[in-house]
Amino acid sequence: MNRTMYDLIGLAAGVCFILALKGLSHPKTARRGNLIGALGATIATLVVFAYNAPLNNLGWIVGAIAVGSLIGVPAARRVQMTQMPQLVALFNGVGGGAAALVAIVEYLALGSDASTAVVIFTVFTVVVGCVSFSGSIITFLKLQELMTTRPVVFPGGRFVIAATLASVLGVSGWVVVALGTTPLLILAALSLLFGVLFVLPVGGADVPIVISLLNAFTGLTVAASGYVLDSTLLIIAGTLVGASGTILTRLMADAMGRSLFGTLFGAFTAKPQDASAAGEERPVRSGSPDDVAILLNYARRVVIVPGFGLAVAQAQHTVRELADLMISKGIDVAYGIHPVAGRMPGHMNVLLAEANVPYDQLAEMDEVNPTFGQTDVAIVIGANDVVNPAAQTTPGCPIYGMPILEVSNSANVIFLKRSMRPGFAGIENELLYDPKTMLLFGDAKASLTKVVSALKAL
Amino acid sequence: MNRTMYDLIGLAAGVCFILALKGLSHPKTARRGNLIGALGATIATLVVFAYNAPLNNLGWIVGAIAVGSLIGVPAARRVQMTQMPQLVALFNGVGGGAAALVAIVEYLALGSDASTAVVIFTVFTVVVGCVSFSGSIITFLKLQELMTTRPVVFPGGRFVIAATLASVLGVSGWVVVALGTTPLLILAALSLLFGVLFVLPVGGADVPIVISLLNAFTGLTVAASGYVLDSTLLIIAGTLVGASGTILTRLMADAMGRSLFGTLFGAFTAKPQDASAAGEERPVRSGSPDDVAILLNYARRVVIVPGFGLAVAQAQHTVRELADLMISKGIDVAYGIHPVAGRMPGHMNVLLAEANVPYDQLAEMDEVNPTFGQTDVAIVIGANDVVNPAAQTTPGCPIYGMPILEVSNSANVIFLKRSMRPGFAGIENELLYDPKTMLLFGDAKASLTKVVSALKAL
Amino acid sequence: MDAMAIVSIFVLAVFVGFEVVSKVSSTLHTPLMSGANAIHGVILVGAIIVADHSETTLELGLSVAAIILATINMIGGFVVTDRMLEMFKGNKKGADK
Amino acid sequence: MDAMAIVSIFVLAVFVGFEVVSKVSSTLHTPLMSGANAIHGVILVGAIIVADHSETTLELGLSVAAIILATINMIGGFVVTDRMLEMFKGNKKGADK
Ligand SMILES: NC(=O)c1ccc[n+]([C@@H]2O[C@H](COP(=O)([O-])OP(=O)(O)OC[C@H]3O[C@@H](n4cnc5c(N)ncnc54)[C@H](OP(=O)(O)O)[C@@H]3O)[C@@H](O)[C@H]2O)c1
Ligand SMILES: NC(=O)c1ccc[n+]([C@@H]2O[C@H](COP(=O)([O-])OP(=O)(O)OC[C@H]3O[C@@H](n4cnc5c(N)ncnc54)[C@H](OP(=O)(O)O)[C@@H]3O)[C@@H](O)[C@H]2O)c1
Repeated sequence: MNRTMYDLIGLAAGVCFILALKGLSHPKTARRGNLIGALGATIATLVVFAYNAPLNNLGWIVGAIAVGSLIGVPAARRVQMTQMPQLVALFNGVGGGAAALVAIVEYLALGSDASTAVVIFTVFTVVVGCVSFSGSIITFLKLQELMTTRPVVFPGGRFVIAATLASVLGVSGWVVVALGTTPLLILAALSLLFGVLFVLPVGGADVPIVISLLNAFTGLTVAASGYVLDSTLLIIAGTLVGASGTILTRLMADAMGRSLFGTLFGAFTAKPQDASAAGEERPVRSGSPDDVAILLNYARRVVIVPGFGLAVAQAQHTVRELADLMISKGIDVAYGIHPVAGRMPGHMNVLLAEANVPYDQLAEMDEVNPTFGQTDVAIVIGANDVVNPAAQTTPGCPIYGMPILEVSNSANVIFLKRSMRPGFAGIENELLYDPKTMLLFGDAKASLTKVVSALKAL
Repeated sequence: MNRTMYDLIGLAAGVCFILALKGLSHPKTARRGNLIGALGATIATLVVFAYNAPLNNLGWIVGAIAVGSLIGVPAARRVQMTQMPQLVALFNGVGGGAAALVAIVEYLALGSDASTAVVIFTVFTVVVGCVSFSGSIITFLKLQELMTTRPVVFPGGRFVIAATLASVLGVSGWVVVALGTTPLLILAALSLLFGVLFVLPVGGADVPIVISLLNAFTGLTVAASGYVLDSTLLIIAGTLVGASGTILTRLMADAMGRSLFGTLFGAFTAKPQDASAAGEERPVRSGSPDDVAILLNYARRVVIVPGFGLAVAQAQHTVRELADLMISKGIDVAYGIHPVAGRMPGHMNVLLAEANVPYDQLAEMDEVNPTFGQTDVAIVIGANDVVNPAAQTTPGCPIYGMPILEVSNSANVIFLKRSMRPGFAGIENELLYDPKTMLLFGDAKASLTKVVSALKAL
Repeated sequence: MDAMAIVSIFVLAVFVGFEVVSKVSSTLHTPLMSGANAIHGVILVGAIIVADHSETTLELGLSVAAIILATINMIGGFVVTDRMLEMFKGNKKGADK
Repeated sequence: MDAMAIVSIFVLAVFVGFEVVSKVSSTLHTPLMSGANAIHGVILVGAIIVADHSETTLELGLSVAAIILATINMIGGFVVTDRMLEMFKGNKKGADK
């Protein structure tokens, strides 16, 4: 296969990626878009084999691909929906790692004849790839709740971070000037460290934003490798991801009502917060399934606010049962969907869609907020941060500024949760102590089942 | 100035053009977008001078630019709003002509060492440039009504066109193979002819669509010249215009309810039409300003349908006066705006905006059509095609398929026009003979003034 | 610049062109067309280049003609577009729609 | 390919990237991120190239590691994205919103 052919097919793959992103940004075409992307990736991979055939180390290469597939596919197939975001984070991390490794190999292979540009781009890839790798791992640990989801901030932390960044830049310069393996490895180590420090202070709602950002980073490293390896395809694909990732990061930040700047430089500005520890001893009003049933029975309008807990309890079908029952009793029922309820945007839509909840019962935040005034009961099922008044009242708390569902405007609020433990952002929710609030402790599914039968009984 | 610098500045100009199109497609940023485009063009021009300095024939070049400006600027400044579309057509034509001339010069200068690709692109530019030139001139004549706006079709016309196209392609091949001036000039002549034949059969509403198409063509020629002259800027700018122009053509066609295919290949498919000649002798119900005033006075809801005639009569202020008067009498008044009323999209919005008509009184076609049922009087001021039922009833008539304002659903229809002459598309309007229709003959402004005073008197 | 690069640039520019205007409201069709039309006036650059290279009087004559036409297209185009848009000032609110 | 071409391609690709996703609805943020994430898995191509060129065992080892990671990113990414989107099947109507 001649070079032109190779390049043209590469370009075709690039076009596939454009079409993929285009498709992915419209609900109707999203799935097809993803498949087109996969097609492009396949073409790109096959054509390398064809063009460079016969490849040296062919066995190793094929073997490695096999291993990668054997790890990646099952992971992607088995993962629970609730854990997809952290899996994406993980995938993004390994992508960054791959880019970094490729760059390191290029670096080792660099002749002294290498142009400065090439060296710079190589070093750039190593640094950003490593940051993306370690940073993504941390976000994974946070989302997987293998470590606290709250901002990890230690006194003077920001100086440590600044220092690390400075030394990364310094060593980069050194590595560019004086080609050498040791400095490169030091640089890689420093970059990994910086990635960790960069993400640690990020907490709660900002995590998905940071994933998206690191995703864009990885894209740029791919583009840079494309320059070094003289592959237009990698340049196009990488740049596409870098650009769209950046926009997407901004869009996400807006959707969650976060300042992107705050997120990015949170690392440098974050001060240790005294987010009150969960589970203090303060009186709360907890009720029985029957109490809840009675409240619901005499309500004219009820708004159901689902959250992450609903997904954990897999209670989507039960909640629908309850809703239908209430509707049959002539109660006006709506679901209040917060854009970031759950662990991924659209999480609740997806979850309730599984239970075939009629779409017109789902009300977005802006629609539903004005209606709480006329709502008799807001029943909050496994949600917490998205209804936490602290977002409006407590400057400096991790979710401050995030728009919330203002359930407190309704006559009664019912919380279904298992304990007094806080939610994702790890902060106390004053609303739980509000006199108009009633708590029904227990797993959402169990509680809902009880409520349903109690309501039937009435 | 070194090459890299030159290219980078060129790229910057290209980016300006992208931003220009981006801006132009949003009302708030449109004007700034246009200025950014102008900026890009200026940069592009200056940098050529700088890079190739000192230019040969500098005097000639500067002189020519001066002449061009002295022609273009006043034309653009003086033109009446109603004539802007044809001016745009004209500008597009000269652009195509310029591209063709440039290509001819390149062709003359071509050494025998020129690569086939270069030759092909040069010839392509000559052909398409000429088509765009002559075609645009025809559209200009049509819009300027220096010739009939109706499709010009002669028996067997489509075969002539097909033949011309064939010979254009044939000669192109010849010119590519055997470099020679005579064949090139023949080719140019044939292309000019084809442009004329291509546009002649296009009538009425399709004209602006064709302008947009020719505009896209010119863009492509510029891109081709960019390849020949090794100028990335020209390639980018030309391609941008080509691509956006194509989309825009489709959007326009949709807005006017025309099939793009029908428009493009209309030339080949168009059959001589028996669009009934204007002004037959058939009874119509014509009324006096007082009759109109009385009808309006006792109406609960009135819809005003402005058209090209309102612009001709410059009656926008008078119509507003009438509307305000009716509103003061408690009559519910709305303006029904057809997307292609007038001679350019948005023509009516612009016109009424001049008279500061409150925006909320302007109703788009889709909003207003369902309301005619509850409308007592639809007063059609200098509009014709956009309310012509033939668009729905008469297959094969030039405007067939164009969505219209269904004024005939309202209890009474009043037409303000000067005569029984048809509108732009040159076809009879049955509605004028409808018993529920009353005609008030005369210049729209004069008639409106009379109606206003009559209505005041009541 | 090698052919491949040009093809890539062309393809990408096509996508940019498509995407950028794909959401324009019908009110802006004419100004947008007019603006795009002005943009292809940059053929002026090409005209200048060939004028610079012209040896024969014929070539020069044609180039000069090309420059005149291109300038009309470019400058006239931007001016008329600006005038069209100026008319929208009236109803910003409308424009927002 | 000369530097200029690369810069042009980069700039244009940036615009395409921006434009293409700029209108995505918040429901699709996660799938879109996941899809884009899968796309940068094409670094696999790069990994294969360096593996092909590897002389030393160190280079080969690193390349092989890179290939494994890249494959996980690419294939895993597309599969998980597809699964996410599969879940939307439920409410096409919702999705349309
Ligand atoms: N949507 C996104 O894109 C996204 C991504 C990442 C992070 N986030 C963040 O995630 C949070 C989402 O807010 P949220 O209100 O939906 O969830 P949340 O704030 O995390 O609260 C979930 C609540 O559900 C309860 N819960 C857990 N398992 C339960 C079960 N089996 N039965 C009943 N209750 C259960 C928990 O209390 P108990 O433990 O006491 O039961 C917890 O209070 C926000 O902070 C958002 O920023 C969102
Ligand atoms: N909007 C665009 O983008 C665009 C562009 C090009 C073409 N077009 C086409 O233009 C047409 C627009 O339809 P339209 O209904 O607005 O206009 P029209 O169909 O051209 O009808 C205009 C009417 O106004 C009357 N008129 C002219 N001067 C007048 C005056 N001073 N006082 C009173 N009446 C006057 C004419 O009748 P009298 O002569 O008897 O007075 C004529 O019947 C459509 O066919 C459309 O496709 C639109």
